Order: sequence, then C-alpha cells, then structure tokens
Amino acid sequence: MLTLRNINAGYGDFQALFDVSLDVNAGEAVAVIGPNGAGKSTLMRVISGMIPATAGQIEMEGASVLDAPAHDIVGMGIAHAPENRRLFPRMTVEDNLRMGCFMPQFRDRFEERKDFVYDLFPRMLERRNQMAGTLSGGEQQMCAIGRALMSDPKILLMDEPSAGLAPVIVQQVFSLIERIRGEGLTVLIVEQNVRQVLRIVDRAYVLESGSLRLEGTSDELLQSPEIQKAFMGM
Amino acid sequence: MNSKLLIAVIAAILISLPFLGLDSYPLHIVIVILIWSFAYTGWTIMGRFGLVSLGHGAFMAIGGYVTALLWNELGLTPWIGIPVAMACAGGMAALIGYPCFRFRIVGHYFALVTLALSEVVRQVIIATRNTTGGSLGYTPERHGDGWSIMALQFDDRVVFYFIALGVWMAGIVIWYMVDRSMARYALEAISEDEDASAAVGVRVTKEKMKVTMLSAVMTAFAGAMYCQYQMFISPDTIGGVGISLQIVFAVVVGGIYNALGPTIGAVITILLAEVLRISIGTSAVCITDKICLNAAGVPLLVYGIMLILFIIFLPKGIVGGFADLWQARFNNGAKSGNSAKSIAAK
Amino acid sequence: MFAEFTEALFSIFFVETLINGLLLGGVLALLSLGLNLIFGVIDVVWICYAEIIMLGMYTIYFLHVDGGMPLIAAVACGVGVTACLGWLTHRLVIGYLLQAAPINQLLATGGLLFFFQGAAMVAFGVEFRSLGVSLGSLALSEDIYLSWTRLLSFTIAAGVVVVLYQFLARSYLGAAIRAISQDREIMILMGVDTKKLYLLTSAIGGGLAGLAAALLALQYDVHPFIGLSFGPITFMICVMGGLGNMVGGFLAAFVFSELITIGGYFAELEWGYVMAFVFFIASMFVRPEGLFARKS
Amino acid sequence: AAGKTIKIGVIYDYTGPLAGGGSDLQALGAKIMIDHINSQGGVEGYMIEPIYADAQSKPEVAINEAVRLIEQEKVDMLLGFYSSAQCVPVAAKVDSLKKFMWITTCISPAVLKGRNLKYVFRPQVHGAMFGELSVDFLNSNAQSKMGIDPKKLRVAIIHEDGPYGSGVAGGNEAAAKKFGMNLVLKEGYSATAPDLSSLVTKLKRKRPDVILHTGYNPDISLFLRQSKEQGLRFKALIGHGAGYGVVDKLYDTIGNDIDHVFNVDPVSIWLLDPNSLAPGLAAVTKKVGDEYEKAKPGVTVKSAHVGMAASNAHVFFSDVLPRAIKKYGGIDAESLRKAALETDIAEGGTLLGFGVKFPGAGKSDMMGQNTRASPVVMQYVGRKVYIAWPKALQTIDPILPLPKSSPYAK
Amino acid sequence: MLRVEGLSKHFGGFTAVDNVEFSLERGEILGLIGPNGSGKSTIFNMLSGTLEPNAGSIKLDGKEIAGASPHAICVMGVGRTFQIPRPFRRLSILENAALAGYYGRAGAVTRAEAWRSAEEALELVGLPTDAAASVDMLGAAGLKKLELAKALATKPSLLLADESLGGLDHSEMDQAADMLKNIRDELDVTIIWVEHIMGVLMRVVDRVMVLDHGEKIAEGRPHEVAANPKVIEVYLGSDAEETAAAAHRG
Ligand SMILES: Nc1ncnc2c1ncn2[C@@H]1O[C@H](COP(=O)(O)OP(=O)(O)OP(=O)(O)O)[C@@H](O)[C@H]1O
Ligand SMILES: Nc1ncnc2c1ncn2[C@@H]1O[C@H](COP(=O)(O)OP(=O)(O)OP(=O)(O)O)[C@@H](O)[C@H]1O
Ligand SMILES: [Mg+2]
Ligand SMILES: [Mg+2]
Repeated sequence: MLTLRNINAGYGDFQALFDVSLDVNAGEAVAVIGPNGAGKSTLMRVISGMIPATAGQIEMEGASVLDAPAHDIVGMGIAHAPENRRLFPRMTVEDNLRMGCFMPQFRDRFEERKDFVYDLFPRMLERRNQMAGTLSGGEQQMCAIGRALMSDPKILLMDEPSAGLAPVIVQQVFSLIERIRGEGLTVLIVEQNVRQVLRIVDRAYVLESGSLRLEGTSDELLQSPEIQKAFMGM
Repeated sequence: MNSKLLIAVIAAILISLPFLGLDSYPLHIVIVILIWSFAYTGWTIMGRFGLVSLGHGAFMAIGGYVTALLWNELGLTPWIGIPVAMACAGGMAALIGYPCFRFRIVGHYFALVTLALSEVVRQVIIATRNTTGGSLGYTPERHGDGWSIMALQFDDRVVFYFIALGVWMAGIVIWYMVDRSMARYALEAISEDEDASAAVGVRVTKEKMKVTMLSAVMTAFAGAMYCQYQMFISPDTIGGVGISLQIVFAVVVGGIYNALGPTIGAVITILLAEVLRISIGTSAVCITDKICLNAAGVPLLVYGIMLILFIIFLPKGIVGGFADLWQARFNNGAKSGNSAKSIAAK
Repeated sequence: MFAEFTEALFSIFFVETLINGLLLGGVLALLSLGLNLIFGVIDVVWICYAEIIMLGMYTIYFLHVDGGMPLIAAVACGVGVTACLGWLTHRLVIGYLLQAAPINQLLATGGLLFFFQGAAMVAFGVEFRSLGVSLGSLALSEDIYLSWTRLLSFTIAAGVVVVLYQFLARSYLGAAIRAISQDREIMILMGVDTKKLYLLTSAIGGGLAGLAAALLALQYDVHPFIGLSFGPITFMICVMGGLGNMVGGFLAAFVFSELITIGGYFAELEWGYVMAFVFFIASMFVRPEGLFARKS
Repeated sequence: AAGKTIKIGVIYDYTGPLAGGGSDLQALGAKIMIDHINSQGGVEGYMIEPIYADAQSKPEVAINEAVRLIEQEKVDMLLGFYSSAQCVPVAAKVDSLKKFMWITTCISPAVLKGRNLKYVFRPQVHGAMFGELSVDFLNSNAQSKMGIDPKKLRVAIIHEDGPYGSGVAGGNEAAAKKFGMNLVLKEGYSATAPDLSSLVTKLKRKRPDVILHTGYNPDISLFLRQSKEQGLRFKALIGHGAGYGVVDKLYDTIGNDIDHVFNVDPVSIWLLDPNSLAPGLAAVTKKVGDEYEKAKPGVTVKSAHVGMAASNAHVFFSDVLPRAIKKYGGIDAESLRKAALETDIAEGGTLLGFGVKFPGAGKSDMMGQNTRASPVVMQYVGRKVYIAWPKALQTIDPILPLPKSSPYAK
Repeated sequence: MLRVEGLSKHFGGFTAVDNVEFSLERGEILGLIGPNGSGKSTIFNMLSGTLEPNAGSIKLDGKEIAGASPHAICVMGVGRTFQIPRPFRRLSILENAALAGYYGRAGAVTRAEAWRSAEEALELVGLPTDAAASVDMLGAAGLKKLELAKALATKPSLLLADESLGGLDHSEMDQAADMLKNIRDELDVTIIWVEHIMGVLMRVVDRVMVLDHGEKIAEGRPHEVAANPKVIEVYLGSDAEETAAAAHRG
C-alpha cells in the first residue's frame, strides 16, 4: 500500500535520512524503532508531507505521494498523529476533532467519526469543550490520535503514541491500535516502547543514524539478541 | 587590524570631524544623528530582549517637556531639570512596567499598552495647551545671547557636537555594560520563557523592571538633549506614536542585536529621509495636462519600500546582516552567532 | 465649576453625548472588524490596515464622483479593490515573514503604510476629496438627531459581527482560520493549504476594510493621511476586546467611543482620548486577556 | 551687473495634512511670482534662483530645511512658510543665524510677538487682526442685521489648537471681551481629531448666536458635517482663513450648505476692483490668474491662497529687493533688513489692496509685522465670493442672520 | 524535610488536586505516579510556585512556601524540571546551566561560581561543557538532560523531576535512572520523581505515592503499591506483574 524508495531528507544542510526504503502492505501494522535522533520522526514527516524529501519516491496505492501537494496527502488516506501531539491549544477538543475532518470530502461524516472517537476515548467526550492546551499529557495524546482518525484514513502514522502515558493508557493505546487494525486500517508506528510495540505489529524496521539497519517480522526481532540488548534492556 | 587600533582611529576621526572642514549643516545632521542614536540605543537596551515598546515617544517627550517646563516656569537649570525629567520618565516606566510585568503582559499586548502610553502623554501635552502650548510646540527660553553653561544652551554647534558625541559614546558603553552583565542572560531567558526562567531563580519582574527603567531614563535624556539642541519641541516631534515607531524602524534597519545597530539605523534613516526629500522634494510630474503625479509623495513611497525590503531580506538589520556575512566568510564558530540570533529565527 | 459640571450632567445633551458615543462606536467597530480577523484571529500584524481603508475610500470616491458609477456599485468595487490589497499584502509581504517575529511583520507592514501613503499622494495628490453625499439625520426630538450614516455603520458592524462570529465558530473554514495561528506547520496534516487559507483570510480582512471605507467615505474627506487618525485606536479595540474575539471587539469599540465622547463633553476633546487610553491600559492590567474575553 | 543671482530658499508643505489644507496653493502662488519676476528679467540685474523645499507639515523638518538651505545651499534668504507651527521655531532659528526671512503666509502673532527678531519680516496680516476683524464686524452689524444688542450676543470661539488657530482665537476673545459680548464657549481642538461630535454637543448646549471658527481643512468639513447631522443651529458662522479660504473644496465637500458662511482673510486678489489699486498691479493680478489656470485647469473659484503668496512675494521683489540692491548695495541680510525697514507702501499699493509698513527698530513688540495689513470679511453666496466688510470694499451687503434656506439656520 | 497538607487546586469548577497530604524525609526518592491528568504536574507546579494553591500548606524545612513566587522557592532550594523541556534556545548549553547557577542558588554567587556549578551539573548528567555547544544540537534525550542540569545547577535540596525519561530510548533510560540515584547519593538531594515507565521507576524509588483524580489513593513501598488492587485498576493494568518484578529488583 505504502512504498518508500531511497528516501533522503533533512533539515537545511543537515541530512537526517539516507536512502530509506520500506513497504507497508494493506492491513499490516509496521513499526519503526531506533534510538533517539535516528530519524524516525523525520521519516513520518516526509511521508505526510510536513517536510520535503530531497530524493527518492513514495507511493500510496500506486499514486505518487511526493508529486501531490503536501496538503492533499491526507486526502490520499494518510493520517499522521505527530510527535508531541501538536494540538491546537486554544481550541476545544471538539474543534480539534473538527479540524481532522477539514477536507471537504470528509465533512459529511463528521458526526459519525466524532462518535467513533468518543466511543474510543470516553474521556474526550467528557472534556469535549475544554481547551486542548489545558488537557493533561495523556488526554492530549488521545485527542491527537482521535483527530488523526477523524478523516477515516487508510493508513495511520503514529509517532510515539505511548510517550508520557500511564501504563493502563499505554495498554489501551496498544489495544486500540490492534482494534484499529481489526477495522482494516493500516498502521505505521514509531515507538520507544519496543517490547510492547513488537507484540502488536507484524513487522518492524530498525532505523539508526538515518539508515535502515534491520528489518524483520516482530517475532524475529523479539528473538534477536541484538535488539534485546539495544532496546529492551536485557 | 587590531580592534583597539580601529577604535582609536574611529575615535580620532570623530573627534576631529568638526575641524575637517565639515560644513555647519552636515555637522547639524551629525549632531541630530548622534542624539537620535542615543535614544535608539536606549530603546535597544530593552527591545533586544523582546520587550518591544511603542511607548518610547512618551519617555522622550517627558524628557524634553519636563526639562523645558522647569526651565521656563521655575527657572530651574537643565542641570537639575534633566535629572528630574529622567526620574519622571523612570517613574512613568515603573508605573506602567510593573503591572505589565506582574500580570505577564508580553508581545502584542505589551507593545499596545506602551503605544497607548505614548498616546496618553501626547494627548495630555496637547490638552494642557495653556501650559505646554499644545500642538503649537514649546520653546525653552533663550538665556541671554544663547550661550550659557547654566542654561545648557550653546549657540556654537561645535560645542554641541562634542556634547552629543560624549552622550552617544556613553550610550554605547551602557549597551556593552548590559551586554556583558549577567542580566543579559536572564533577560534572554525571560524573553523565551518566563516560567522556565522563574523556575531557575530569575526574578522576572525585577529584571524586566531594571532594564525598562534604564531604557526609559536614557530615552528621556535623549529627549532633553534634543530639546536643548533644537530649542523647540512639539508633541509630534518628540512624542506620540510617530516617534515611537520611528525609533523601532530605525533600530530594525540598523540591527537590534549589535551595539552599533541603532547608530547605523539612525545614520541610514536620517540620511535617507534627507536625501530623498532634497533630491525628489517638491516637483510635480505631469503625464498629460490632466493627470499630474505629485512627486512629493515619492520619498515616503521609497522609504516604505526600503523598509519592507530590509525586513524581508535583512531581518537582523544592516549590522547584524553584515556580521553574519563576515562570520560565514571566516566561519569562526557558532558562539557569537548565538547572541546575535534573531528573534526572527524563532 | 461644580455647578457647571452638574448642569452638564443633567442636561439633555448628556444623553445626546451618550448617543453620539454609541454611534461613534459603530464606526470604530466597523473599522476594527477586519483588523480583528487578521490581527486577532490569524495573529498577523497589519499596521497598515487603516491605509487600506484609505485606498478603499479613494476607489469609491473616484468611481462614484469621477466615474459616475452608482454609489452601491462603487462600494462593491471598493470592497473588491481592498480585498485585492489584502491579498497582495499577504502575497508580497507577510508571506515572506510568517516565520519571523511579529515585530518584523509589524515593521514590514509599517513600510507598507508609508508606501500606501506615498503612493496615494503621488497618484491622487494631497487634496481632500469628498464624496459630497450626505444621508442626513433622523430627528428624535427637537434637540437630538441621529446621523443616518452612523446608524448605518452601527447596523452593518453589528450584522457583520454576527456573520463573522458564526463563520468562525461554526464553519470548517472558520475553524481552520482560528487554528492556523496556533500551529501553522501541522495544518498540512489536516489537509489545509496554508498559503491559500492565509490569502483567503487576508482577502476577507481586506474586503472588510472596503466596507469600512464605504461608511467612512460618507462621513470623512479622503486624504492620504486619514489612516493616522484611526490606526492606533483600532488596534487597541482589538486587544481590549480580547484578541480574536469578534463580539468582544465590537463591545470594546463602544467602551472606547463612550469614553471619548463623554470625556470630550466635559472637558477638552483630548481628555476623552486620554481617558480612553488610560482605561485601555488599566483594563490590560485587570484583564490582560481582554475585557470581554470568556474565562476558560 | 548681469549674471548675478539671488538664491532664495522657498519652503512650504508639499506633503502631509497641511499641503492639502492650502500650503501647496501658497507654494504655487510664490512660484508663479518668482517665475514672473524672472521672465521680466529679474530684479536690478539679479536673477532669482529659487530652491524649493518641503517642510512635510512638520516643524522639525521645517527647521531642518531652513538650516540646510542657509548653511548648505548657502541661500541668501528664506521665503515662504504656511504653518505658524513652523514659523515660530524657524523664525527664531533664522534670526539667530542672521539670515533674512520673508514670511508670506503664516499669521500667528506668536511668530513675532515679544521676540524682537531683527531679520524676520511679515507683510502678511497677523492672527489677532483676523480675530479682531470678525468681532468688529459682528459688533457693527449685530443690532442692525440681527436685532441683537452686541452685548447680548452669544459668541462661541472654536479653533484648532496650533499657533494659527490659537492666535486667531486669542484675537477673537480679546475683541469680544472688549465689546462686552457674551462669550459662551472658547475651545481648542487638535486638527487631526477624528471625531468632533462632543464639541458639537457642547455648542448645542451653549446655544451660541455666532460661531467663530478657525481651522484647517479636514476638521472644518468634519465639523460642518457633524453639526448638520446633529442639528446645530446658529445665526452666523465666521471662519478665519486657512481651510475656510479653500472655497472650491468647501463647496465640493459640504455642498451649498456652505452658502452664507463668512470668511476672514486677506482679500482674494481677483476680487478687488483693479481701479482701487496702484497702476500696473492689475496686470500682475491677471498674469498670476492666468498662470494659476495653467497649473490647475478647471478651478471654478480661484483660491485666495495663491494670490496671497503671490502678492506678498511681489512686495518683496518689487519693493524691498530693488532698494536693497540699489541703495544698500547688496543682497546680504543687513541690506535686505534696512531696505525692508524703509518700505512704505500706501493703501492700494499691493495686489492684496493693503499697504506695507514695518515698525521702526524698537518701536513695537511685534517687530517685523506689517502694520498696514488688514484682512476683509468675505461671504460665500452661490459659489461666489463677495466682500462683506469693511464697508469701503463691500461687494455685497452682508446676509445676516443665516437665511432660512440654510440647514444651520436658527 | 517537606510537609504538604491539605493541598488543593481548582481550575474553574474542576478539581485537579484534592486535599493531598504527604511528607518527605531528607535523602528520600519519592515516586509520584498516577493516570494522566491525575494532578502530578499540578502538584509540581504548586511546589515550585508556578501555580498558587487554592488551599493547603507546603512546608519546606518548617518554612511555609505555599504561594511564594517561583524564583524565591527556587532560591530556597527547590529545583524542578518541566515535563516538556523548556530550554533557553538563545543561550548555549553552558549558559543555560550557568544562568540557573547564578540566579537559582542561595546567597551571593559570583560569576565564576555560577559557571563552576553549571559545569558540575552538566558533567553529572553527561552533557558537553564547552562554551560553544548550542542547544540546537540536542535531541529529545539531550533536552531532558539539560532540564535536569538546570535544576541541579541551582544546588537544590529538593529536586522535582517531571517525566525525565519520557521519549528516551532504553539504554538512555537506564543511564538516567542511575543518574538520579547518583544525584541523591552524592549531592544529598531529596527527589520527587514523576514517571510513567514503571520498570525503571520502581527500581529506583524508596517510596511511591499514587494519585487519581487529584486524590491520593495509595502510598508505600514500591512492591506494596505495585500489588495494590486499586492502583492496578486505575494505573498499572496488565503491567502490574512486570512492575512488581521491577520493584523487587530495586
Ligand atoms: N526541525 C529540525 N531542525 C533541524 N534538525 C532536526 C529537526 N528535527 C530533527 N532534527 C535532527 O534530525 C535528526 C533526526 O531527528 P528525528 O526527530 O527524526 O529523530 P527521532 O528518531 O524521531 O528521535 P526521537 O526518538 O528522539 O524522537 C536528529 O539528529 C535531530 O537533531
Ligand atoms: N490551566 C489549566 N486549566 C484547566 N485545567 C487544567 C489546567 N492545567 C491542568 N488542568 C487539568 O488538570 C488536570 C491535572 O493535570 P496535570 O497536568 O497535573 O496532570 P498529570 O498528572 O501531570 O498528567 P500527565 O501524566 O498526563 O502529565 C488535567 O485534567 C488537566 O486537564
Ligand atoms: Mg521522534
Ligand atoms: Mg504531567
């Protein structure tokens, strides 16, 4: 479904990604793991158009993502819940969700999607008229994921969704990801919580210093001593 | 060239300027530039820390009017009048600054509160026209034949040149003192994040107050100097929003983050205004006999375009921009780039 | 002195002063509407807003007086021209400064302010021009009259506030306009073309300036410097109402105008402005988020 | 002595609010006169080399330009100045630089009063004279025309608060007190005030019979418009020059409502009966008028401003300058000053009709002021300008009080 | 050394912290946990003076500090980190810490002393101490460390660490946890530590306090808390076993 070929990207003179190629198949859940500063978030940003790629190709269901204007990428079914939530702090929770539905083709289904999100996160329903900036960290994460789900995407990019969440919520988020998968959604997820994420994804890529080091099914990686040592503190 | 030597050479040039056959009028322009430079430097003392005041017209007006009123009404010599005026400006800065800082009024809000202050002072001067002359303006009374140390009036331009030069240098020294002080670090931090600064022990309100009052007092001094030199002030020449904006424009053109930025800003804006007015001035160009273009508007038009271009392409001002170029040439470290990092970069 | 004061207070003319204030408030409210959208909502500073109004007034003047166009059509064209100017302001100036500090935007549009004044002077000269249209006034009693123009300003301002409020609160576009000042970068993730959105908002803001220009042209002579009389006040109104708060801005305009007229009634006109500005400063201290901001 | 020139710095406002308020018309008048003199071959072998400068409606720019022209351009003298706010500081500055200054326009008494300036001369009427004349006119006509005893006449004085408005209003007040009139309100306002409704309300409350108004342009039309809309009624309105002198504009702005308003100003040179003037002057008047038409095609009523500057400049070129050159041998400040002090032009000797005579050294607290200048009271009727006072020059019997046709009529 | 009684904070009608009471011994590390939005950061904000409590008292070494201004509290010896790092980007790394060392320490401090304490703090957390190093070169982990260094440079007796491990990868997390222990042992600093990563937290802390909806629901030794059914229900969920294991290891 989503294919990346030889992607290079960076910030100004600084190159953060070197020839990264990866594939995500429809219905799959794929994780990208790696140490701090490896370029994981950069990868997500390139896919969703927040920063341009300097070389390479990205295709979504056969259509070129890089050729589309950045703001049309959501319309291709790619939603991105960015690192650090990035909500609109002076807007209510509900307005934040509304923004997730901004593109004209999504607007009709606003009510339906909203109910879906409130169903997923009852806490959001409770706080729907609170300014997003005053939510607690975990609540903000829920809101951010909720906002990304509003466009009923085909693939959801999640950048460290568990960061700063309480263990129960982390579990909820992970089981949620499984549920989302169950509904046929494809997921590409960046996580530090390697142990847990490998339990729910099919495959994972390991990114280090901007290049792909390893790739494999989650079982392979869970067994790999290298991974265990580097990412699970064993 | 060694920088001490450079400074010495520049100082020598500046000191000998009146004796190098500089005509009276250029000398007049130089004096005006020096006085304004001092005011601009005063603004930068706080402006570089994100405390964008549009109220300095008020401080300048207080400096000029208090000094002149005390002289005319009470016969109080400017030697006392100027310190009193500076104290008044400092008091006014405290009066407006304290609540602003206490209640976290920053950014746009601070700019507009101070803008309101400059309008208040201007309108009060106009409304009290029986004393201040209102829009008519105000002239300090001449003392005798116009030469008096007691009255701080000198008919000789050269004398005033040296006074202005001294004042200007004092401004640069003050700038460096602030730049080298620990307060500078605190204020840089405050300008980014007040909570985080307070959390490491910085007394946010106090630090802001100190620098604001210093800036106001300097500006008031510039106002008093301007009054003593021109022997005429009016609410529009040294007060109000117009002057406040003029200060900010000049400083931005010159560069906020460098000691010489305000001076260069003064040189450029004042010379530009002079040149444009003199060269294009007063003619009307008629395309047909019905349609005439009024060339008098051209200086304003050109000034406007220059300003826009400057801000888009040289946001750190001339001095800042050239400092960056210089650094890129010699690639000597990121350190000084740090202090000069533009707020625009945020 | 005191007798004079009480006499003034209990005279019918004090009532007239209050009404005058209300009507002036309508004018100020109209002037600050578009600015409130640009400055308050999308957080872009256009210090040249009043100058765009000035150019709108010229457009209406020339089309109506010289071009012989019916006033309504001229106003429509005026709105179109100012909308274009708003669009251009963003396209040619602000667009390059979105990443820059707000102060740089303020200064660049300050450059635009000089440019507009200079251009108006070059093209139109310094003469005062007047539409020469007067809508007359409505006599309430022998002593009290209401100016139709000001009543009209009042009504239009109120109408536009309601429309704008609904637009911002209820529509997707309105939500996007509110969102863009809070996190520009991620607007892309919402599928928003930020460039287009800015340009659109700027054009709306500019168009509102044209509307204000129409009403202003009925009451004031056009000259290149007319913006100076209104610029600072409109900014303060936006802030006092709570940035981005359309209704707040509307109410703040009336607080301002009442202070101006009442102050001017009891003393020299300037004291009215002094009172208004001092009140503005004080209100910032009491309610920095704006006098009429909702508590959240 | 061919090939000699006298360099003259000519300063008016070409930009800023004052430009449209009359200053650019004054500048035009001065320019027409200078070109005229040059086309006649100059003065006593001297060609005039004008250097025009823009004071931008700002006093500090005026000071700057004055200093620049004197010190940098080395002009021999200065001529011009529209705004009294500029004249006040500039006159002092120029005098201290010992240069000659010939003021064509600005009228504030404050420019000269009590300052004992040596090199500054003003053939122009001064502000207090304006103020006195309007009150004098009222005093003479109130009883006969309006049936009100002047002592019972309710008079309100409003004025822009610059030196010009304040100066005129000072004259109004002094004269009104002298005649024992009932002064119900005197108030200044800033010419850039965006709203005058409070002032109008105050006036309504004070119910004046007559309003004496001094202002520039945007404020005058704003005042008249708001007065009409708020239903201010009075029996007469007397303006004092500046904005009230730009007749065309007033009709454009206010329409026929401006009918029957009075204006105190030096007379428009085109209104005077050519026969009342010294021989030769009528031709000059016509010439100025022709040039004016060339520069501004299509004006219906020629503004008094142009003629005023032309006439006052004419006095200098035709009287003072020749004497300085011939009798005192030069164009230095001292010679010009001596020549000016000897000026003695009788009534009817200038385009404006009045004479010129400056007080002798130390003889007055207003050194440099033309003691023979006098304005007239004009009345606007049907887009035409008539002289209503003094009686000797009358071209119309003043229409007083306002006829019922006026929206302002009581 | 710290006694907190009846501490409450309301936002509008919402109670973020409700009548919380606890105390700390010198040299202790207290783990503060609880679901998102349970009021942990709000408690930190009140302890550090950033927020004023609606009710309650906070006594530091017997002195009331509730409602005092943040800078005063900092000088009295309370250092804090922010959950989301708030570095001063216009200052270098060293200057960031030096600023804290100059203004945040009690008594008169010379510049040299400030710079010395800055260098010490940076070394302790493992950040470069050269004068030119810019904040921009720091990644998420580095910024977390800088937060700690700034707090440490003020020579605190009480350190409030708010999610200092958030966003760190596994190896760095372990280092950071050891570092906190080090800080306590070597600098004699009392610590309150907020964290959601139980595997690390439970190993390091002496005592744990659990908040839910602004109320204290449990307090005790790590293994006791890890076994508390209420805590498991509202907070730990299926991680309880792992958490308990970590608690025993600590
Ligand atoms: N906006 C930026 N400007 C410049 N450099 C950046 C920017 N964002 C990230 N970088 C640099 O790019 C590199 C990769 O960053 P990225 O955020 O993609 O890492 P990451 O793998 O997501 O790390 P983490 O786990 O800390 O989130 C890092 O070295 C970082 O310093
Ligand atoms: N300024 C505020 N206005 C309104 N509500 C607020 C404000 N600050 C915090 N809250 C609310 O108070 C509650 C407690 O927030 P707090 O930040 O203390 O949570 P926390 O325990 O630190 O959560 P997390 O672990 O997610 O960081 C949250 O529900 C939050 O929405
Ligand atoms: Mg990342
Ligand atoms: Mg928290």
